[in-house]
Amino acid sequence: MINKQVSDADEAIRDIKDGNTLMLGGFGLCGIPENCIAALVRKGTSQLTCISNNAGVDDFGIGLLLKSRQVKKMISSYVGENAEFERQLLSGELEVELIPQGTLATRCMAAGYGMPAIYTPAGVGTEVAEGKETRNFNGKDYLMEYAFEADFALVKAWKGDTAGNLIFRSTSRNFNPVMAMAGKITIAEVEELVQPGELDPDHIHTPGVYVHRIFQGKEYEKRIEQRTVRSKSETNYVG
Amino acid sequence: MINKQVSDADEAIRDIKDGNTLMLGGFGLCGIPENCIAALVRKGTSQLTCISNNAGVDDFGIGLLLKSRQVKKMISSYVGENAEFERQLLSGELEVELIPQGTLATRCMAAGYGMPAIYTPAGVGTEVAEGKETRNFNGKDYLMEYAFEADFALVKAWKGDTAGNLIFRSTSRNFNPVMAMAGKITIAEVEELVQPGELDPDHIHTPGVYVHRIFQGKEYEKRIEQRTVRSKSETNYVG
Amino acid sequence: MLDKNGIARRIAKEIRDGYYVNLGIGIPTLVANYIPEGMNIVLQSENGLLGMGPFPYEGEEDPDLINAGKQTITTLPGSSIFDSAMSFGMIRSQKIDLTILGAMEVSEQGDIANWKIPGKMVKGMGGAMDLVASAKNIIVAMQHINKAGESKLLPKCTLPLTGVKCIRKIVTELAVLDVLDGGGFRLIERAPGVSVDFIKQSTSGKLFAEADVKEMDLN
Amino acid sequence: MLDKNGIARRIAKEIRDGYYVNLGIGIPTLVANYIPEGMNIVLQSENGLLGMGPFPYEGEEDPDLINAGKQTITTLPGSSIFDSAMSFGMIRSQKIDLTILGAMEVSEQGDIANWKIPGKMVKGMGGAMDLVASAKNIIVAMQHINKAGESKLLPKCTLPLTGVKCIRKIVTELAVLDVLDGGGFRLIERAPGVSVDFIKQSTSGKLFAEADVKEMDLN
Repeated sequence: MINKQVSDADEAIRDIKDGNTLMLGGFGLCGIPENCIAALVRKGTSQLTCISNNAGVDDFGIGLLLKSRQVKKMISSYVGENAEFERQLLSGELEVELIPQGTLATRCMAAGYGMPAIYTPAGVGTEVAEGKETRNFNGKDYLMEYAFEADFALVKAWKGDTAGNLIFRSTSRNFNPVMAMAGKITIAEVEELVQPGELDPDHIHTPGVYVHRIFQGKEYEKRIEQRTVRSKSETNYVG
Repeated sequence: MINKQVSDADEAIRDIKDGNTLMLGGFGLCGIPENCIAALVRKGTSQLTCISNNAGVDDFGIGLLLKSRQVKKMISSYVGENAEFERQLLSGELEVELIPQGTLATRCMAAGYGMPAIYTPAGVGTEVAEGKETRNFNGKDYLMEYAFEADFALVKAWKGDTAGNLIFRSTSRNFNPVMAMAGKITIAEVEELVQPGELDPDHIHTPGVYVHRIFQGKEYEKRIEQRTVRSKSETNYVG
Repeated sequence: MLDKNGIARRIAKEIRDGYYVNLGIGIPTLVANYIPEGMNIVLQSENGLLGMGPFPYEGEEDPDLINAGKQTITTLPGSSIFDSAMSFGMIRSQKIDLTILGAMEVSEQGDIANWKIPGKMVKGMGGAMDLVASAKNIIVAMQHINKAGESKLLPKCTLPLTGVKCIRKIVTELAVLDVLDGGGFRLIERAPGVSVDFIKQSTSGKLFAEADVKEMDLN
Repeated sequence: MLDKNGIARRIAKEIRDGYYVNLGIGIPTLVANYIPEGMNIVLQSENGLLGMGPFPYEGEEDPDLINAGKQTITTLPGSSIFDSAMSFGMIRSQKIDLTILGAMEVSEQGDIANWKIPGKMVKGMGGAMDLVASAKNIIVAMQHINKAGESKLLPKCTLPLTGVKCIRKIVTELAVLDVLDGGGFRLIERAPGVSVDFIKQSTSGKLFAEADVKEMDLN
């Protein structure tokens, strides 16, 4: 097997440059590459374009990169929950491109599958369709959307091996596998890094061929955005 | 959960009709829906269009449907190893459409992902491109290929639960997951059918939403097409 | 007139045994509380889960297990996890039987606006544009009139659109309405104690109503 | 002149440490036997496996574990399994560093024909069209001349094409050749004991050859 292991986040992101386009996995704060984001803050790389479903919160996730003014542009589907984001957006310091969540996921997947463009009905007839080619198939209109290009994809998995194979845990999977496939260079941080042979080949979500660098992250905070619970007596889904 | 269990192959395929289009999972004889094929032979349904990477061998797999003259048309990427197939093809009894293997897989996936068409470079400049739209993206030519429609998809998994969730074993996965996503009605046969909760949600390859009927198959033959082995002293990959 | 729970309760009656359902944020989330016992329903969360269960018990929250509203949740026996591309793949390929979501405005053509108010901070459309463009069966849970008494069921949406000609059924605090193929709302049921006349006044889009419209049965 | 194993041995020298490689059926399969010990190479099998290992020991064959040639094989520590769509996805997105496959004809433009002979039973292109259209680095293993002594390196292919302008390097029983960007074959190496003149006679496509062409080093 080919050994993709690097020592830590700082080594993994060593060649990310000002102005690069990054994909960052995660949904809200769930499954985000915490160690890579921290290393980017340390490195101070700026003028970044970040493709990520969300933009973190004020003091965590991509919010940390926003706070230190490292982000030039966000490409996301939903960016609430972030006052600093709002301030930079309104002041014109930050560019934002909002795209439908399924379109975001599928444009990443398209890159990983070598498909230059895909068709989706999402956004037909709305401002998302402006300037885009619309095409009718079987009586229904679709937009043509291009595959995403990214210099680096930063993803977070639960387990990985040194050959780059990744296994995700629960809904922290989200955008991580599709972004892992799409990066020109894909960097994976994992909670547990094991030797080749320790992961069942049938259970691997992202084959190692898509991963260029891997390291075992540390001190995962895994912050919960909306802690919702029920008491033992409750039967309701939601309070 | 929604219970998708049916008693056996005969019940599962009860409403497959003459002239239907079927997808059949498997690569060669690996991972084919043996029980459903046997039931189709018993039922005698004819004039079938079969989308399957291969066409089986003379006395097994789709070869059994060919022998009983139930197939009108095969859509495949490779159809060797079958004398009866060759006879029917040369006599004009059987129509065959050959398409590149990746195009076959991706056209199934496109259906499962609600994408009406995909772009692939496979076949550009060859007879496969005849009558198809060619489009240039970033300096490279691609063919537009349409999503596949199929009345039924017949797939074989290793384990499944009554909610329709499927787990495949080793390379018997092949076309099964993409076809499972593409059938208007998807029928899964499994070696072991378990109750919901017995499969780890993180290990499920095909979520139950894609599967309409499931049953535990029996008497799997799992025939090997090319038995290649090495002696204990050999280090070579191939003899 | 219905409160939020009443709207959720009425919508729950549209759910059939064996449905896969996607619930949006807000009132739609409440619908889960009113699914009849014994009915087999699977809830999809578009961040990558089929078979969403209730909130975890205190102390059992798992940061890796959330729904599309970023709330901690649980799985159920038979749940499955998948990535975002497959999640929207199953939405686009219409494997989800019913989508329930909120709206700021709906037009008599079935257009919906629910993501952006000019002049206000825009948070984004999330998965809403994918859901409305793809779902075969959408129910909108919304307020019929705003606080000033102005109708939100309009001849044409005034806000930026989320999707066009996609809404077929609406449940509000006042009524259940269908959107007709040729355009226009058709009054199907009125909320307890609400008159047909009041619904007419409260609907600025074209409204078709029989003289006698039955009251909702919420049980 | 090289035999099949000689061609495979020469091609193996093109493999670099850290390559992901897809090997076609026939001579390309033999290349695996000549990968230098200690070199880390991962073989992809397009039916859905990265990390193809050697044939199983007698009695250990697993019918669920085959390669694209339908032969029983094994996995290795670090192998991964995936479906056919992802397999060709990684091929199309050029994650595979090197593809080695056979050919019946190659033209001086880099066109390849390897799937169909008019008048003969056609078995199909399998994954060959996907591989040649997508791979960034393809080596063709083929016979330079047929049994009648006729060249298979042609100005134009006579057989139905598998792909156009995609081949950059060819290894035959006589020589190693590059296909030039502007068209034409360039002789890089000659097989042991084979003269440049004989290679010239055996190549009906345009051939560029220095007077002095080095002999292959097969060690």
